[in-house]
Amino acid sequence: MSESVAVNNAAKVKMTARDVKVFYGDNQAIHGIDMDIIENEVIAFIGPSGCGKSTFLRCLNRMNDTIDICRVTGEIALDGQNIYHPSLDVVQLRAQVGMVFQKPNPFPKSIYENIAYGPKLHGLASKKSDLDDIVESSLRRAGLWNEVKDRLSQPGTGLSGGQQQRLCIARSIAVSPEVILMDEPCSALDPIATSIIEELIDELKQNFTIVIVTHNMQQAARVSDRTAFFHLGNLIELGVTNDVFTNPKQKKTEDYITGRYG
Amino acid sequence: MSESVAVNNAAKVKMTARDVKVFYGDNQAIHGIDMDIIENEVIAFIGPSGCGKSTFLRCLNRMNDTIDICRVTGEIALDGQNIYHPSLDVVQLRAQVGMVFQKPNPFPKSIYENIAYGPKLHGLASKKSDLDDIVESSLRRAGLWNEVKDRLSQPGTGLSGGQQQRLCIARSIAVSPEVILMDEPCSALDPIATSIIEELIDELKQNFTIVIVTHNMQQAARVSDRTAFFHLGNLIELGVTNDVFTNPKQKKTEDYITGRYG
Amino acid sequence: TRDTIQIAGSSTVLPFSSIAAEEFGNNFAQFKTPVVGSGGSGGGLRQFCQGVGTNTIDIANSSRAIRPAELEACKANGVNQVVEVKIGYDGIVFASRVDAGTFALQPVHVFLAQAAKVPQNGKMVDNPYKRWSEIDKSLPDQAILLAIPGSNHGTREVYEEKVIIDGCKTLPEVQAMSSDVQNQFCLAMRTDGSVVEIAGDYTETLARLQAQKDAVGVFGLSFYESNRDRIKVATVGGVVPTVDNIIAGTYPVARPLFFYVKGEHIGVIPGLQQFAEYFISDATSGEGSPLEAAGLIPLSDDERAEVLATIRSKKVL
Amino acid sequence: MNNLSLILMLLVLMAIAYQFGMTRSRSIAGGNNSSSMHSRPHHYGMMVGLWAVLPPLAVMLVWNWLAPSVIDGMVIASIPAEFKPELEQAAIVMRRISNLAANFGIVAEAADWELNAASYLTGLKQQSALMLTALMFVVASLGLLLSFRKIQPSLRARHQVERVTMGLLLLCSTVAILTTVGIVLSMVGETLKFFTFVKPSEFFFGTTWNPRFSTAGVADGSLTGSQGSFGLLPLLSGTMLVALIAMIVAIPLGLMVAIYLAEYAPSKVRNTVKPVIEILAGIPTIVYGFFALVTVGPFLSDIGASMGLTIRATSALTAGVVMGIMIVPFISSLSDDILTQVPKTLRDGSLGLGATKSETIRKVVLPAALPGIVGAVLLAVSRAIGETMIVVLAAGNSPSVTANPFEAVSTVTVTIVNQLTGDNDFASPQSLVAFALGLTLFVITLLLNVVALVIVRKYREQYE
Amino acid sequence: MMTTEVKNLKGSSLARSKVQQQVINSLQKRHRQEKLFRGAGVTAVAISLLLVVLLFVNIFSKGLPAFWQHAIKVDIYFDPAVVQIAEKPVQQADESDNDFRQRDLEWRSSVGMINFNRLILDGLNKVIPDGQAHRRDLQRVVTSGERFAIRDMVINDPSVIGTTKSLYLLTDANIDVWLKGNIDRSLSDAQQQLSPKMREWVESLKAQGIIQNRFSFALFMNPDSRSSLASAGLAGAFMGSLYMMLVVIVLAIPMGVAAAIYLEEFAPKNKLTDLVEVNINNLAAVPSIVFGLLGASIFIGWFNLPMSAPVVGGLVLTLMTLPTVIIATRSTLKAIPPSIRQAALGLGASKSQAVFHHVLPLAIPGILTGSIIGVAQALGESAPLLLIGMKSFVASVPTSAMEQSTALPVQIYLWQGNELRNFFEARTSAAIIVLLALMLSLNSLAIWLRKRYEVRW
Ligand SMILES: Nc1ncnc2c1ncn2[C@@H]1O[C@H](COP(=O)(O)OP(=O)(O)OP(=O)(O)O)[C@@H](O)[C@H]1O
Ligand SMILES: Nc1ncnc2c1ncn2[C@@H]1O[C@H](COP(=O)(O)OP(=O)(O)OP(=O)(O)O)[C@@H](O)[C@H]1O
Ligand SMILES: [Mg+2]
Ligand SMILES: [Mg+2]
Repeated sequence: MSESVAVNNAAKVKMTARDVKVFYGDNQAIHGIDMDIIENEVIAFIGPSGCGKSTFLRCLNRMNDTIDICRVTGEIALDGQNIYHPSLDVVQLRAQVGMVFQKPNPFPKSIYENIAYGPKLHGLASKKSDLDDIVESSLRRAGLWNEVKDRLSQPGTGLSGGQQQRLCIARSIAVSPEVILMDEPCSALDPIATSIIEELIDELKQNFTIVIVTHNMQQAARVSDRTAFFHLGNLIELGVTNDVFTNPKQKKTEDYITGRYG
Repeated sequence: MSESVAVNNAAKVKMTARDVKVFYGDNQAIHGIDMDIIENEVIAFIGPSGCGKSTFLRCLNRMNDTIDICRVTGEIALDGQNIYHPSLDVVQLRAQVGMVFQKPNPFPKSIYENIAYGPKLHGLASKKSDLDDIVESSLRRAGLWNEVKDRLSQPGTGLSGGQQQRLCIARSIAVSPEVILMDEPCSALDPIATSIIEELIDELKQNFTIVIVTHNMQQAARVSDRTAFFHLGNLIELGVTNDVFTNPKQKKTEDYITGRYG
Repeated sequence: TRDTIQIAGSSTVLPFSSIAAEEFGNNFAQFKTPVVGSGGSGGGLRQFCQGVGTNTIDIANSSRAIRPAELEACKANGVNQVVEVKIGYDGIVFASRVDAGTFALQPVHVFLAQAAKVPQNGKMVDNPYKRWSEIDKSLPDQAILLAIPGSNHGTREVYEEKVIIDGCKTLPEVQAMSSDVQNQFCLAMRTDGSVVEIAGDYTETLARLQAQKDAVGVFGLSFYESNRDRIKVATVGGVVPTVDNIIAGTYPVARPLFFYVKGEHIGVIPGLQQFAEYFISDATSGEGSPLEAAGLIPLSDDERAEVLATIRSKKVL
Repeated sequence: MNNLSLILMLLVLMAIAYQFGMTRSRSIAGGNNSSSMHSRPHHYGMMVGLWAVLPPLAVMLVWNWLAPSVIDGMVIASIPAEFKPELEQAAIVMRRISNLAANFGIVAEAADWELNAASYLTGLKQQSALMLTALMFVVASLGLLLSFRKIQPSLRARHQVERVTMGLLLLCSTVAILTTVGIVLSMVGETLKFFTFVKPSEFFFGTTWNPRFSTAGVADGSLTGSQGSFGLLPLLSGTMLVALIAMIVAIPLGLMVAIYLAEYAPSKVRNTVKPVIEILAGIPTIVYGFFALVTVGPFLSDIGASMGLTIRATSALTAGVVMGIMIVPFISSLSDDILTQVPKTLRDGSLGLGATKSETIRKVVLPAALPGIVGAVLLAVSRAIGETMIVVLAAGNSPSVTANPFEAVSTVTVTIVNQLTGDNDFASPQSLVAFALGLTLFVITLLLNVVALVIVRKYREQYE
Repeated sequence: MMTTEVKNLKGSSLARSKVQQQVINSLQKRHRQEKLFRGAGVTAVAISLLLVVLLFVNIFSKGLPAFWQHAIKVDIYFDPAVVQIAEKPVQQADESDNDFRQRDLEWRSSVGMINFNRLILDGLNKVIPDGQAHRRDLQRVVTSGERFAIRDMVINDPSVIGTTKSLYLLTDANIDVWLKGNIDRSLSDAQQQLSPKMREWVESLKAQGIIQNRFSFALFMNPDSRSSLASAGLAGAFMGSLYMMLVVIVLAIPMGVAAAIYLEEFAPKNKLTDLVEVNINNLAAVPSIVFGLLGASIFIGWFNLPMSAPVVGGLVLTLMTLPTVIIATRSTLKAIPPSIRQAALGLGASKSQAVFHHVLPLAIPGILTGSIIGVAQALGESAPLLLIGMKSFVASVPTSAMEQSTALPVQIYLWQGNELRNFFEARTSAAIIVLLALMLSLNSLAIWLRKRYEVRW
């Protein structure tokens, strides 16, 4: 499979995964995946539900650590450094590799506090007004500002599904991580909100590296530079998005993309 | 707006809503909606995030009762009977009008128990084998059986996002309600799983009435007979799906459908 | 109806009452062993005076005589036949740790140790004494720390009447006062921590002595007898507290103990009368009896005969 | 038949009725198609069971409530005119008669008419019991039959059952209210009596507590007039001081234990440590008392001495510290359970933003769990305020108004116990003051709880 | 709008490395905080465990020796000349129960008249040669309660008369104290409880192995005793406490849970329920003795339940425990996410079905914790028992919850107040050990269940 990893030599590799296997108790969810993620690219993970996309994504910032029964083997590196090395600081890792979860999980706090939480933690704002700026710009970029600007002090849990999702996106970009992992960030969004997020992704990739899980092929085609297709815990194909969609190397990929799978 | 309600005279009206207003505390989320839902149709609700689709949907089986600050006025009837009438049995109502929530919320029990709960509750199975049959067929129809058949006794909360969503769909069809309210049932699903659910909806509409909230215009176009477009708590347009998508009466609808809105 | 005698009241009488009850149960196959509860004299009498019937107690133990107000309350609740039974005496001693100094106390010493103000050079001054030896050269040179019974204890009454007031009144300055001021003055206590009031039982006083070597505590005679290896008694007025000295009346600090029988229950609760008689029989509470061994100071023969007659005739208060 | 066996019979009846109802609903539904019925068979069974049992139970309660006074009236009426008591004496005469009827009284001393009345009373009581049994039987059968015949598809049996369930739940929560009413009632009379001896202003605002011995001087007239003073404030300040110290010890300790167990400890550690710490709640308080008096007190006093502080061996500090130890499990175990309830997604959200574990706990998990934790803490505070034995032994029993934790103090609860169970005359203010203290403490803690409720409301967070 | 965002982005792009730098800068401090926090947790657990250990060591070191007690081996000859009794009555076919009981009672009384002490003294004379010369001392070697044990042997089986039995009889409490070294042996005669003669006897008997330190079944089998201190046991108090706890478990837990469910899940949220909530919190602060007052007037005064009976004690303790269970349950119910309830309601479950099927099972661990703590508290409580006549000396073992009995904490209280400190200090601690053991065994099921029902999600 590592052949299929098309790495432009000029580009710098941001993250690498080598023979990553993940087990939930006795069940193996990921069967040895190798992958390079390149700096400032948008890479999309696609694949049928339950194939291990979220699981692999969570490996990249070690969120799997929080699941008791989950066990990860293999090696994953960020900027050449093994993130599973005991000496590594997970907190710093997670500040560098941010995450938007599949299920929106706003804190039971005010909308403002939801966004300000991260920057406060990392001491990114020294003044109240700096913080206000961060909150406003994050909400604006997630396309939520207009809807919530009058109710910043109301609980984030009282928002609609799509609003919560955008809140979580805003929350994660507020701390400016280097890599952003987005697990179906637009699943609850209407086309317009989706396009705002897609624009955001486009913008972000100037400076950041973005991994996005999506079920929406068009979306993957629109936003990503490269696409990885997962199936039953295996990485079937990884290539430049255009190639994968127009000229898949693997039969399975083709079947999936053309909707013949299942 | 009631003009825009295009009711085929031959068809029987299953649910009616008249001047429904919903308030969250002091905020008004729905500003007087009139609507008829016809028996055995699939009606899709579309509209930008936060426009009140879920809120209105929850009115239809009084799930809003569980939110303390939520207040509903106006009249909603099921088979001609006001569902907000004090003498009405909410429990029976909810058994008749089932719901799939926007955020998958499986019980922290086994997958089997998740599905079997409803049938047990309503006494739909007298024998263990009947129950097994219901569980299997529900899971099959939701396209989840193959993935979980070997782990029925494992907790439903340990499933992937899309699997949880399908679990919740299976759970709600297992009790065979007359009306099924689905709040973005495919948001976490890949195209194949989505098409299974869409087939399911097609199948269900032979006998049941289905209300579906979706952000996916194509999906709305594919599965629904009629489409309702919501905007800022108002019902802007309701009509036969084809008409709404190809020939919207309202400017706002057109803008939204063609992606010019925002 | 109930077939067990129910007793409650003074914790001083409790041990004696328990032994009597146990022996009674062992010796009379036809009666059950009475149940002996605590609760203090006041608590016992409160229950006693609640009324007549199976759900009220039959006997109240008391380390003091019943008060007129209590008797009134009894009558108001239909308890008209209150039979008073005196069972003996209780001696109260001062004791210190075996490894501390030996005390030969006079009542006035105790007064001077606990008073708020003491006369000095004709004036009343705040109590200046920190050590016993400052009060009297003959007393040990150790800090004053008196552990006296709390104001909820019957012992406190005896202590105040027989020791403090008596000691206080030996002072000429006090004698010069008018009688109502006298008591106020005598009973005022210093609050600098040299006197602690013990609300619990003698075990607590003992624990206090264990924690603080200098402490002098007030105990019952029987408690001291059982713990001679840990504490030693002080003489009061030169008299050693012994059973004989108390019977003879030479040791001043002693008080009578009682129990009260509910006349209405006699003949209804099986064995009530028999128990009362058994309790004050010479074999149970006379000289050489188990109760004497447990520390009860027996009645004189005349008293015993009188009390027995009271029970037999159900003479009510 | 006595009440207990009647109740047992009713239970048996209920089981039978349940079966009837269930079978009937099944047969009406026609075996398989039970969805035509409004409710499930067991609901119908329950409904019939309840109908068969609740009405006779109600009859029994009413009967037991009314019958005695009716019977009394009949007995009084039966007394020959010449002995008929005055109205106000009727109660005393009745008591005498019922004592005689219950064999409490010497028959030889009773007048003939009294004996007659007593035997009449006995007869009436037996009749009453018989009538009650018969009546209950009739009512039960009626209930069973009628409800049995009512079973039909549209009958909302589940509603009826649920309403009864709700009634039961409601009943259980009224037990707490009844307890309160009972407590207030059982204290208010004696409290009023106390205030006939002592002016309320002296009690509430007095700064000296020295009740003295109630009978001091009554025996020899010399000591009259030295009644003592009943100032509440020293006791109150002692209570607050001790409770405060206990909280200072228990809240940090308990919360940190809870946090460690819920968030950090491996489940093995947690499963052993938690029950072990709970033992602290079960050690009899007297043991703590002696532990405080013999071990902790001298220890603290030595520490104080080495730092140049004078700490009494028995002081508010000693009592507070030991009390704090006792209530640690109240906070730790309950909070631990509540913390584990907080959904994992919240933790994930915070960790995913690069928060450390402790930041997640402090800023997300704890606030989310706050309402529950406050409940646990309130429970612990309450326990601290209501505790006596430790304070008796460790606080020094020296009522004085002080904010110095190194001084000896006394508390309200201790004083209640002392005054109530001592050798005091029970009709004297020395003893009655216990009731006044109890009631006052009750009102004060009530106010504190109101304040706590208001504060909690303000900081409440909901998950979803 | 777009333009401002681009600008913002530029700003943040420049700031990006700065941001990470800031994160790294803040990290050291935050990790220190993390360590401190975690350290505080470990310390708190360590302190709590240390306290448990301290109390345990304290109690066990004192209490364990009391489980063994000195007994003297005596050959008792049931001398027919001393034990002269009629034949044990047997119920005749034509005899009514009452008549038989009467006859049996008379027979028992006649047995009670016999001087069983003589049998013991005769036996002792054989092992203590100079016993006759010191009769007073000899009387005190065996604790006085043993003669009733011998009487009961005869009553149970009259055929022992005429035989010789070798029995271990408990020695007097003071002998036990002396042999265990609980009294300073170097003290003068005046400060000793045993006479020099007796000390000499027991030393030599111990050396001969006639007096042995044996496991004391008496501690578990006997009820309390005041007249024969050495045979004082815990059986009565243990059974009393057990009955009371059964009442508490059966009543307080279901009632408390029911009340909590009502208040948290069903009651309308208004001023009235606020009042109830405040009221329940307040009940937890009521001094326990006040519950005794209440119990005395309600259960004994009104309902005419017997005094000193475990039922009443159990009821009073139920009232006292109720707030604990209610508050604990409510706290956990509050912490259960609403989505669970909604999921069930959405399937057509009624509110009560949603609660009983889904919410309650999730709350079980918290409920059990409340019960564990509540039961622990109730088991150790003695003050409220005072006013209902259970803070009592009771010399019998109850066979039902309606019979007079005392309770373990009361027994502990009575023993710790006993004058014979040297003997009862250890026995008090032994009683505490028994209480703790009872508590742990009552709670073990709850502890196990709690572990099982814990769900994390
Ligand atoms: N529990 C609540 N408390 C307060 N406001 C709420 C609550 N739920 C929804 N709202 C508000 O009501 C409005 C409508 O919300 P609703 O959930 O119906 O939107 P929606 O159309 O379903 O949006 P989405 O597509 O994002 O799910 C929104 O402005 C939302 O913020
Ligand atoms: N916490 C868990 N415990 C046990 N098994 C799990 C857990 N989370 C996921 N799995 C299993 O691991 C497999 C991969 O799950 P994952 O969540 O990675 O799927 P996914 O590709 O994200 O699917 P979806 O598109 O539905 O979100 C699935 O079979 C799932 O059931
Ligand atoms: Mg996923
Ligand atoms: Mg929605």
